[in-house]
Amino acid sequence: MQRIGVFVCHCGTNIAATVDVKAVAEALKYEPGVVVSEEYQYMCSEAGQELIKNAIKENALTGVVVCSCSPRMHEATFRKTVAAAGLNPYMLEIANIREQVSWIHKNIEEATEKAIILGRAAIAKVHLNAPLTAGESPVVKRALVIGGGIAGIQTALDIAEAGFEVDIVEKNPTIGGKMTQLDKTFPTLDCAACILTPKMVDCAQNDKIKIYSYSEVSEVKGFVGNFDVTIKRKARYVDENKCTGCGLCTEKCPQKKVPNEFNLGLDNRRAIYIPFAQAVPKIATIDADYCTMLKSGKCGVCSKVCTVGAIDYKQQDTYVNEKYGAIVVATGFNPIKLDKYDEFAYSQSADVITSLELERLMNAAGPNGGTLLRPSDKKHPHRIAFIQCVGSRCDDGKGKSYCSKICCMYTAKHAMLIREKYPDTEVYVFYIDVRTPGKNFDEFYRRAVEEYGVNYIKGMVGKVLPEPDGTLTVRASDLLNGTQLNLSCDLVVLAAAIEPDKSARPLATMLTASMDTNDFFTEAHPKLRPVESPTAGIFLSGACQGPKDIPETVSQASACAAKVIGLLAKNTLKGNPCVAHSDELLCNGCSSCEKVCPYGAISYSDKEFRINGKMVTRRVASVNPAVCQGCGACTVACPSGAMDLRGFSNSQIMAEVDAICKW
Amino acid sequence: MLKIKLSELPILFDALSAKNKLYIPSDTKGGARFLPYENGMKLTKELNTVRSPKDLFFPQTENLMDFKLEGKKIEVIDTREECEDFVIFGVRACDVRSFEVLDRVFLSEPIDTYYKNRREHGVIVSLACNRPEETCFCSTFDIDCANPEGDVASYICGDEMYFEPLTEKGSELLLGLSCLSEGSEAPVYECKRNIYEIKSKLPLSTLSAEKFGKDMMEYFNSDKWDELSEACLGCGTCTFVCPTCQCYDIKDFDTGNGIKRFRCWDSCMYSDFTKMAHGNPRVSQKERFRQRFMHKLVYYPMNNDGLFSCVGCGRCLSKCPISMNIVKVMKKLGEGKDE
Amino acid sequence: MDLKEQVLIMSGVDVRKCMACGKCSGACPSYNEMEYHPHQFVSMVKKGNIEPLMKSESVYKCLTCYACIERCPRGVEPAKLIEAIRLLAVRPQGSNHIKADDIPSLLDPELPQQAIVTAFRKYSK
Amino acid sequence: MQMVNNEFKPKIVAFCCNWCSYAGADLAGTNRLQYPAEVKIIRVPCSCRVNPMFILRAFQRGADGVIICGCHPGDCHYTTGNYYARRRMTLLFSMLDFLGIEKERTRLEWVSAAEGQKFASTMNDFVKTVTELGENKRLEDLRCKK
Amino acid sequence: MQEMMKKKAIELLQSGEVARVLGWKKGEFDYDITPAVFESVEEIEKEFIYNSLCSPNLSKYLVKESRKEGKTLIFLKPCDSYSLSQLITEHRVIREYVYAVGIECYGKTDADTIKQKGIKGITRITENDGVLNIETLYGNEKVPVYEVLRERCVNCKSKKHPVYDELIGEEGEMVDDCERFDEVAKIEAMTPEERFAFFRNELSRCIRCNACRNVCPACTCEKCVFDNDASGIAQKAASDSFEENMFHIIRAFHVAGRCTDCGECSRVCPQNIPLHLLNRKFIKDINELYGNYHAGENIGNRSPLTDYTQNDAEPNIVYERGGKNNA
Repeated sequence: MQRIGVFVCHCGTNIAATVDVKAVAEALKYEPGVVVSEEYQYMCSEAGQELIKNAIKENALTGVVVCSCSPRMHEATFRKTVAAAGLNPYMLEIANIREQVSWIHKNIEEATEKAIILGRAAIAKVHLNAPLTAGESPVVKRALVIGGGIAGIQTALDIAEAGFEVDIVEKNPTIGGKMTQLDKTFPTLDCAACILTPKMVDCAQNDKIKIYSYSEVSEVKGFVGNFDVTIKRKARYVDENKCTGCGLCTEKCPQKKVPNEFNLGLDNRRAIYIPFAQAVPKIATIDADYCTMLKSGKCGVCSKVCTVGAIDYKQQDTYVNEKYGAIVVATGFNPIKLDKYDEFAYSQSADVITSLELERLMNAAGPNGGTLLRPSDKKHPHRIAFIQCVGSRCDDGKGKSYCSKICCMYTAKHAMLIREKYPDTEVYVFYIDVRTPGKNFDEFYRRAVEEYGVNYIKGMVGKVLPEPDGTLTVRASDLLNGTQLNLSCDLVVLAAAIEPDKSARPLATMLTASMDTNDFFTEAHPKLRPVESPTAGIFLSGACQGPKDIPETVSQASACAAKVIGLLAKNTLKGNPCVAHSDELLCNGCSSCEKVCPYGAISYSDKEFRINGKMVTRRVASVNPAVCQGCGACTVACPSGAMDLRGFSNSQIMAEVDAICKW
Repeated sequence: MLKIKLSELPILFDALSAKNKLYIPSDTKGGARFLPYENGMKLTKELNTVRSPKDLFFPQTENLMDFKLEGKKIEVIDTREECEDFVIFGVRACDVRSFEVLDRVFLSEPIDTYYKNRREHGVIVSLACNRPEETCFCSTFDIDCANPEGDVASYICGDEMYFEPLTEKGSELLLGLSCLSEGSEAPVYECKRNIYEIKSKLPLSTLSAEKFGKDMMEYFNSDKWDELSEACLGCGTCTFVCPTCQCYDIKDFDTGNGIKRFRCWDSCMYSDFTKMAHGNPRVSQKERFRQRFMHKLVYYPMNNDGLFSCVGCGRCLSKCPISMNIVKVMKKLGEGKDE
Repeated sequence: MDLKEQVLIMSGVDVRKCMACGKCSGACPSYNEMEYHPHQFVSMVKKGNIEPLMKSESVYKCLTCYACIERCPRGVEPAKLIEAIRLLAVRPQGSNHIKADDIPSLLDPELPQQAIVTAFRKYSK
Repeated sequence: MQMVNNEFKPKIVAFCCNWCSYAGADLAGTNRLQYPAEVKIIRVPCSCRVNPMFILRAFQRGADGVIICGCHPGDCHYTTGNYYARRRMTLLFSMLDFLGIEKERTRLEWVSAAEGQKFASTMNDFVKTVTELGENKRLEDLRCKK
Repeated sequence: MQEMMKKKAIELLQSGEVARVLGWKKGEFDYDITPAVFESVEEIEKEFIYNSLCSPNLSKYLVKESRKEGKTLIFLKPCDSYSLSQLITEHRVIREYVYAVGIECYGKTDADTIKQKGIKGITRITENDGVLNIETLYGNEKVPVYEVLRERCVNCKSKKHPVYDELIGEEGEMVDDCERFDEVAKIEAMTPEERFAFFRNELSRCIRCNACRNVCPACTCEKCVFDNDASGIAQKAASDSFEENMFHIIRAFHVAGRCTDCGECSRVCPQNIPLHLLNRKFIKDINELYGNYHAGENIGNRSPLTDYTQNDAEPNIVYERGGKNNA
């Protein structure tokens, strides 16, 4: 029999106003096992906690019930309190008589009665509580960053700076991500490459950082502090250790008709290529889809011109196994496909382009060497229309319901840059709202309007009509003037919504990290834990968590690094002791539990048991307490009742049910 | 001898049930069963019920007493009540004998007052078996299904039913039942003669229990138990349909508003039967299986003047899911005993 | 029931979903014919300002081409609103604007089929 | 079941997952959204922890309705728990219905941590439904009656 | 058939390929056939039997037998082999220690079914060309087997063997037009009051002998929750209607998605409770809600209750479909 102490909190008047706390304490005094029952103004205050501690010591309590606010609020506080008095912290149960009683009921009699019943349920449960000790597991002092864009790069650099090893896995041949494709950055208008490429080089040169380029994560096992990750290194048919990045092969390759993804298909590259001049690592990669040698076995030009013999047509995908203490997701974003937006004629006219395509057209390393020319006839455009919110803020099932956040700013940037470089070009921006919060952001937008004479028109474009003469008629309503415009333009730029990279969803499944309906990773808490996933040991960096611009991405990346460093700095981790465990004598070895475990925490082994004097070998389940997160799915899947959950055992829950239904 | 036309049986049943609670074997979807008589209920045509009439003296579950927890105090509440008089109609000879087997257990010191209470208030009207079946072997245990015991014996002869009071209780029951008229004994003799004729043709009529009731260790150590028990599922069907099995378990049930201490039938075939601090003393199904038959054929008669605790009703023969039964056990164990 | 409520019930449109982007009016082929434009219908219904709309010729200028419904990023469906307001205006007038017997003489072989169907929808009671 | 002034007050057991629904109930409390005191909450880590045994047990002990609340599908803290709960409860409820036991006495609802309002209205609605059904007679244990 | 099986058993036993044979053994009468383990040729020659009365499903015995030294030969009717396959999936039977011989089956009968036709006092049953010659104390009867088939055989779901090492006789197919869910559908169509009354009438007869559980090839728990005092729901006898419901609901739930619908539960029930209806209800629901699933059809299948899709039906589908809704 436990010796139980009951402590009823007034919470000032929060509870006491609608619950007769004295009556509650009095009623619970006569429950079996209760040796002391007291009430106090604020149990969570120092004096209140002292009261509990003293009562534990004076009455040699073995269990404590606190009737107070939600356990989500103060369970941790009171666990520490009872632990300080020498009790196991899990010998505590909380009856939630604030959120579930005093705050929702008005009738004092009714509320008091309910509070007593909840108190009884907690007492019934604590009778069956057992001391629990959290298991400890060591932390592997190495982090994995998935995605080598600016977010991943910044996180990796910061972690490495703190002295921990970091690996970056990047699915493309080079790190750098979307930012490498940008021309200038807002609000300072400095060139993206100038600020990004030094960081890429830092990554390559940092001896704590290892870059797995042209690689993907293919399997993740394990748990916080001890992830076991398999990385697939895709065959690039070039020996990374031999290739010097001289680029000779990329000039000699006879296959010239490969759409260049770096320039978004606005020009072509060869079948063997280095994405761009500052690529890190600067190693050539053969595109197996286009390489004649790989497809038909005839060619071999690159191999012939390579002076170091780096070309290896027989290269296979290889797999690397590595252990990590923490995993950072930095999978980034992509503009959405616009095939559902026929009204903007994106697929009908080459002169309707996305903003990212415009970045390439304006970039000195882009297809036109930095001169803005229309894709269709390479002529200088004299009137350009920018259309905002294409696919953003859409509730119609075609686009995204959220605001993509970065478009207003980059459009202002584009408009400004165009007006500066080509003053004879008229620029119109069709907007719904201009959203430019941020340091120096609104000023930036105003400059576009006031200094650069960009025409901002409130009103959405209803249709873009490609005309026979090669111009584009943009039909929009000018809401402020109450007119419908039919504007003849040379170039239309669409601010396409951004969405998480397609690789994020399968990755989330591997990591058992949750996602929202838009496939953005969910943070552990939207305000207080924005860079952590609810899955322990998984951290979020950059746009994989939600749309972000570069300044925001970089600050989140560093915040994320700080969290990772905090984890890696620990030698061991304390687990949650409320985990499943299997009664091996009851276990049938049927594998039902294993099939429903989302963490792979259950394994089977043949064990010898002495049953009725005979040695019997049986297949039984065992739970790895460090991996188990304590959901309890296995306990219901188990027909024999061999699986039970500590802290929420079958008997504990049934005792609560009994106590609640009793009166 | 008193008699009544079969067609007028409902009048008798109404008269009997007006005075006492009356149980008659009647048909249900699950076979015949002793049911409290209600107007319009018909006597079954089946030879016997699936569950034996022991239910009525020794029910499957029975509340023994209550406890009340008030704060930290425990109060014991005696829930016993005096049983009202009742009549069981149409009990077969084998089942009548089963009451003797149960009596020897429950009515010897210390007396089981719950059982005694019911036994004292129950009147048994037995019924001779006109159409015994192949599973019957009551004669093995010297039971005569043509001459059933009980308080009143009854016989169905043609379209009439005859009654013969055998005890004072029985005479009392039949007293003043105006629906009954005097009848001659001749039809009853004819009925018995017919029964004997069929009995001699029963396939198990030659089964003998002579070899049992002794040689305890020899039977106990027989190597035939392995083979006999190998298919046993360890269910309790045989036990629960058996008219003489009398083992029970006592359990407490916490209702939330107090404790109910009840007993319920238990089966020696179960792995948790007679569980002790160290577990079940009979660890394998073979041992449990052996226990049941050793008890029926050896231990019980050795302790009870040679009375076997099997009455040959044949219920286990027809209900065992895997068709293992006491007849097979007797035959197998008996093999080679003569030589 | 006030007019606004009637319009909302008849049309099944949730005007609160409108984010005032003006894409409906940007897409409307009858824009210049109309006194009140599709986005104004939405905004005026939202304010409960129904009567001017009922009186306006605009309700008959709408072609019911559904371009606004097709294009609206929030699924507001302005054309259904206009339709509802038109019905509200037409119903009390008591008789059909066009009778079935009159149709053959009005038919123009160039007239698109949809226009005929639309006419029935719009000009019958 | 209890009668207060001859008015039937059902007993309702609500199993709430710790991460979403229990937090949703907390939010209902924080926002002072009223729902009947007949509802008593049992905190479980996840809706998948709810064993059919618990539900039957509650009915045995006198509950008139049992509701299970978990995270919305796709939002489970443990990723997949509520998907299993959904299948289990669907089949269990269907079986109870098959046996002629009022299906309205059992319910599974998805309530997120942000849905205090939904929690309160769900509970109000459920209590109303069960009150209309009256006392649980078909799945009662007479021994447990007072 | 019997002779071919005997020959096969003797051949494998003599060659040492198998150490024992699981089959059916003659009883006292012609109908009381017992599952048996044969270890010698003599036993097989003397006592091995196979005919239309060999109802018991032998696969559950393998839980024990496959843990003995050497292989066990088992004869499997199609429905039994589904059970075996499911047991292998659940690691309850070790495949390597089993030599499975599939045998064709045209349906089985048993004494209970024959007696329910009013044929009593049976002294001898012989079978000839699908007709049973029944001699009784009260006269002789001729009954074609198909007239006394057990319900599960009338509604046979499959004549295929999902697992075997060898076949005797022809391999069949799944039965397409199987009407096994008709009875369930009929009950579903009743009002809740009628359903309640129906099942009260059935389940109230339960004597908790546990025959259904102990014979069930899906109920192979080392210790059943109902026997385990620590489980909180242990019960030895159903002392009231709640406990009757409890036992059967939980048992059906525990075997849901694993039950192969072999029908043994209903066969062995001494009170003739149609227990298979509960299991079939689950199978029917699973088929309708989560796609057709046949437990035991493939070794290693994931049962529907240990699986999910993101778009599964919500439980309120129960409120919306089927049955009359007048509660």
